[in-house]
Amino acid sequence: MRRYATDVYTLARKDLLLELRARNTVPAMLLFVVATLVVFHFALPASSGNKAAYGLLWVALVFTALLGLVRSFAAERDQGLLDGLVLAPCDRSAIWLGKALAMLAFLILAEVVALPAFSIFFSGVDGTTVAGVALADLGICAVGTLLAAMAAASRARELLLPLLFLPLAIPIVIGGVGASVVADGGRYLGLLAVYDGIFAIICWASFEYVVTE
Amino acid sequence: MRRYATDVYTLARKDLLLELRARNTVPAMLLFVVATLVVFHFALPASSGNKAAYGLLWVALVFTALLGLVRSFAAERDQGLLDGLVLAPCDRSAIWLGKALAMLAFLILAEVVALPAFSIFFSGVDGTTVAGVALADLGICAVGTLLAAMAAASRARELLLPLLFLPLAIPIVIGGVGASVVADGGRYLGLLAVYDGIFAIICWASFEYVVTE
Amino acid sequence: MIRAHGLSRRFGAKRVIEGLDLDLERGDFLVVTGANGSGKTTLLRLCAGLLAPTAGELRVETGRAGIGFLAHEPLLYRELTALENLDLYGRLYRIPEHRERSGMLLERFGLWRVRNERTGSFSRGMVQRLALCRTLLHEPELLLLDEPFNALDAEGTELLAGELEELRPGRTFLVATHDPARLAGLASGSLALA
Amino acid sequence: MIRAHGLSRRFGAKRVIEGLDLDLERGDFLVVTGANGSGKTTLLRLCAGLLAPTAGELRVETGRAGIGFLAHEPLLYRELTALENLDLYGRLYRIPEHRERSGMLLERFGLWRVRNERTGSFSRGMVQRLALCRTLLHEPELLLLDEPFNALDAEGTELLAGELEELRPGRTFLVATHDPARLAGLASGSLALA
Amino acid sequence: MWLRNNAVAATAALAVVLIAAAVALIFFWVPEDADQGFSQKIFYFHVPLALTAYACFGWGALKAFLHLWKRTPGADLESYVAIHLGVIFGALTLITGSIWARASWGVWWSWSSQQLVLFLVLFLFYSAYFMLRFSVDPGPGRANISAVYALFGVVLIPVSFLAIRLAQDFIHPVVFSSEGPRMAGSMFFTFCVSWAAILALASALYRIELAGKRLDTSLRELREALE
Ligand code: HEM
Ligand SMILES: Nc1ncnc2c1ncn2[C@@H]1O[C@H](COP(=O)(O)OP(=O)(O)OP(=O)(O)O)[C@@H](O)[C@H]1O
Ligand SMILES: Nc1ncnc2c1ncn2[C@@H]1O[C@H](COP(=O)(O)OP(=O)(O)OP(=O)(O)O)[C@@H](O)[C@H]1O
Ligand SMILES: [Mg+2]
Ligand SMILES: [Mg+2]
Repeated sequence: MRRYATDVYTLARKDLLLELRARNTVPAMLLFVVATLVVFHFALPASSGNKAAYGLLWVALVFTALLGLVRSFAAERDQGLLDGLVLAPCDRSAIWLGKALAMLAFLILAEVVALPAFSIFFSGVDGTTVAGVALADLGICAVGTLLAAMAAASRARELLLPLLFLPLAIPIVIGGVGASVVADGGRYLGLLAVYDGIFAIICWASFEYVVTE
Repeated sequence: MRRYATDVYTLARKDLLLELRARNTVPAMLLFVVATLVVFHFALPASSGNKAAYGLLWVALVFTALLGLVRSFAAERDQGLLDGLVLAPCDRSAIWLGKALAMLAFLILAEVVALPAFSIFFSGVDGTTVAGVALADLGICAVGTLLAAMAAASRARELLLPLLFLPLAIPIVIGGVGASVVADGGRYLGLLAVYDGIFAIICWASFEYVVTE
Repeated sequence: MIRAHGLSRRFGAKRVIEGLDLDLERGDFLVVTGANGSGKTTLLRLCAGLLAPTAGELRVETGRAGIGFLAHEPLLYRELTALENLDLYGRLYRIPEHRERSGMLLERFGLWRVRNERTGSFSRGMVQRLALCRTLLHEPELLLLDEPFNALDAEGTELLAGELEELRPGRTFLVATHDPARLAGLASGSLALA
Repeated sequence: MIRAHGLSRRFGAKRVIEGLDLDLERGDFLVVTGANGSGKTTLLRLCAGLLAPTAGELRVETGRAGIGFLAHEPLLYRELTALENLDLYGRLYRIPEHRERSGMLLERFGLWRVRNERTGSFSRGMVQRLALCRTLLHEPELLLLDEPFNALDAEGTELLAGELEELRPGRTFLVATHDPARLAGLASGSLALA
Repeated sequence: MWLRNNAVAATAALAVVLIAAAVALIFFWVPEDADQGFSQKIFYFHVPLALTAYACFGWGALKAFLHLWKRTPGADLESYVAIHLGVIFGALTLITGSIWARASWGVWWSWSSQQLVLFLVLFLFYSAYFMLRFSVDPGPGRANISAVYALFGVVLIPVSFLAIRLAQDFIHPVVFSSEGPRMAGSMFFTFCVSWAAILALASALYRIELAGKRLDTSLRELREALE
């Protein structure tokens, strides 16, 4: 058990290291968020209400998530590095968990910058929204990492990645947006939570088969 | 001149072929567009007028393009293939033009899906909007491709491109939103045209320096 | 150590390895030769468990922790330094004193000087040397080496030959190469794929 | 063909090539040797124009169309087939009969059978062979070959040696290698980097 | 002769003098603005800062162009330093501007003024310049890329301004209209002096930082030579 944890930690740390290695990520995030807000400012006439603003917020989140996912297994795929990890004696699911956690850290970092900025410039974000975002992050990372791994693992499967992600991602978006715009977002949060739970388990169990023959 | 054209054609065709094989750009773009439309569907109750809808449409388009641009030099970068193209006797700007055209094709494909869907769910898109989108596409692909080449040379890669691209995309957003929202969008179309013209020229002239030492 | 019976592997319609029988005892040193595209790498990947046989059976009598696989790709992160790469694998393989071993191997393969440089900036030979460090880091009992001498200069070749000499006793080797002559002294058997 | 005077290249603070003088006439065949990390690849990339000197001057008396560069990376698209790759380069180099030449080279390097397979599925040696085809496709007058024999089997080595023999007259060669002995017959001079 | 040798010291001295003069004029000579009162005095810093920032960006772009066109040695470094200064002055513009906004509009920041937002955009653009520069390995390649990006900047500025003029905004005042400055002569004089002061300051900083950078590169060379 502890070994599993340390493996996950090692792998996640490696990804974060890669993340921080080349560039100063935090300022980059800040710039990105502000730039996005400016774009929104020009896109959205002051008149249009909160809901539209929330829409933008979610567009931004989905974008960031996708951006993160496109690159999540990039290093491994380019250099056949998945072999290196698969050969290591640690449990394969640890690879998935490590990646997912690194992804999550990346997303949360972006949101920690984005949400306050959003609430300053547009409209305050209430508890349900934050909860929705958090739950959505979990789901996106869990599913997204698995699918990204499929892409990295073999060419044949790569074709499926985005096509699969579409139907899998939509419920997340619906749940999240619903939670933040609809009056009583509770139901949507429930939906998200269930979704996360189910898919986390499925991904955890099935990752091994994705990366091995 | 004809030689230049054939070079550009060859390079663009190569990118389309690659996309056909590996499919790692278009699906992601489509996914994103669809996701954003779903978000809008929730975020934009009938009350909030066209203006907001158009604003969101433009945000969606810009970010969709960005998502595609992030991947545009992936194949070359991963395998040091840019060297191969740079060594070829053809004018380096042809590499840029070829990529930009391929990118344009993907973007248009995404929009062929997005615009009708948008006009069904929200409000019909009029001529000026379409014209605006077309002009914006040109600018986005021209500038985006060059910036993507820069980002590919850096170690930050995917993360860097949005930072480079969004500030430069602001005039496009202003022009596009203006064109589709304001009564007489003519002026804004003019702005877009000017933008395209100027930046196309300097991208064309400066690409060589981006890919050579 | 490795028992293969009627081992076959195809890619699509393409038969790369067909009904191969193999029986490798602990301490054997098998040199695998064959033309380009004859299936050496495929065989090694099968033994490493990275590929599954399409037919026949294959038993490798050691856990993943006991296998050291030197592939064509160095399996190193370009963005990480030499030391960080070894550190990563050291932790994943749970090597008790992986820091010390990393230092020792880097020194032995002449990379100590550049231990803190990005692997992406290494020359091809330096990458190969680091890949060798990675393979030997956890003292595997079964070594699967795919063209280990590739891209090494004269000195590096000496170095590696000596290293193999030293590791030889008690360990099992499966080495794919294009000039078996260099390994003649060590080999206990050879397998020519066609 | 190539004139270098006080040629230097650094990467950051690291001095890789320092004050190198080189004078290569048309028809010369220079073998570049040196330990791993001594700067062979860097020198070739400088000559190919992929790197700019940080000091000194370098003149290469031929257009890009006249240069054939075999790098460490094969410079091939994994997603494209062998034929598609050659076709791409054939068009970019505007070779009049590039289709025919592609076929001829593929046949000569024993890849005709696999011409329509994804390069990504090739074995290392097959990739190297295809990279050689790519390099020779446009009949360059200046050949920059970085370890051309790398990953080739015995037959491939023969093949390439013969090919070089045939190309030798009238062309200029700059070949980096780790066993100069193999090129002894062809070399007109050698340069040892340190 | 002395001037050429001690250009740094000279410009620095000039900057000090001019700044002193400007401050004196602003606070002791020029009459207070009729409707805005004391807070209007920040105008004499705010606008010169903004214009100087533009000047720096322009200079950086010029150097970038020289690097690409003539391969002028050192042009890359100069361009970098100039843009660095530009970003600093830009930040100061934002700060003085928002202070002034607080004073006269009652808010720190107003999205309704496109002028402000577009300056913010330029600011973002040039911040990204650093991201780019620091995530590419140093060398000729980096010099080229930075230079091209710097050129984009000077193209972006006019295009952006064209964009604002389209989406007209009313809050942010326009003093320098086509028919010359719309303000009292004394104010204009003071403004010019303080602008000169800021410019002098900028060039002094520019030279100092350049000298510094050149110094430690040569120091590194020396150290290597000794090893
Ligand atoms: C964060 C807030 C602000 C920013 C970023 C900002 C930025 C700028 C910039 C970039 C310029 C020079 C460009 C130009 O001349 O068109 C400028 C000029 C000027 N600003 Fe501001 N400004 C800000 C707030 C203010 C405020 C609150 C006032 C006064 C109520 C003000 C008054 C002026 C004036 C009078 C000029 C000269 C007008 C002109 O050049 O046409 N600014 N500002
Ligand atoms: N993933 C794959 N998909 C399809 N074919 C493959 C794949 N991997 C290998 N092959 C084919 O299997 C054959 C053997 O490949 P392998 O890499 O094992 O050869 P090899 O003996 O290692 O050659 P080399 O000496 O060049 O390394 C080749 O014809 C190759 O095209
Ligand atoms: N892009 C780069 N950034 C930093 N250092 C580099 C870069 N490219 C090469 N180097 C350094 O330059 C030195 C020479 O590299 P080069 O590839 O020329 O060696 P080489 O002679 O080809 O070695 P090999 O025989 O292993 O191919 C190495 O120490 C390498 O670390
Ligand atoms: Mg092989
Ligand atoms: Mg080399």
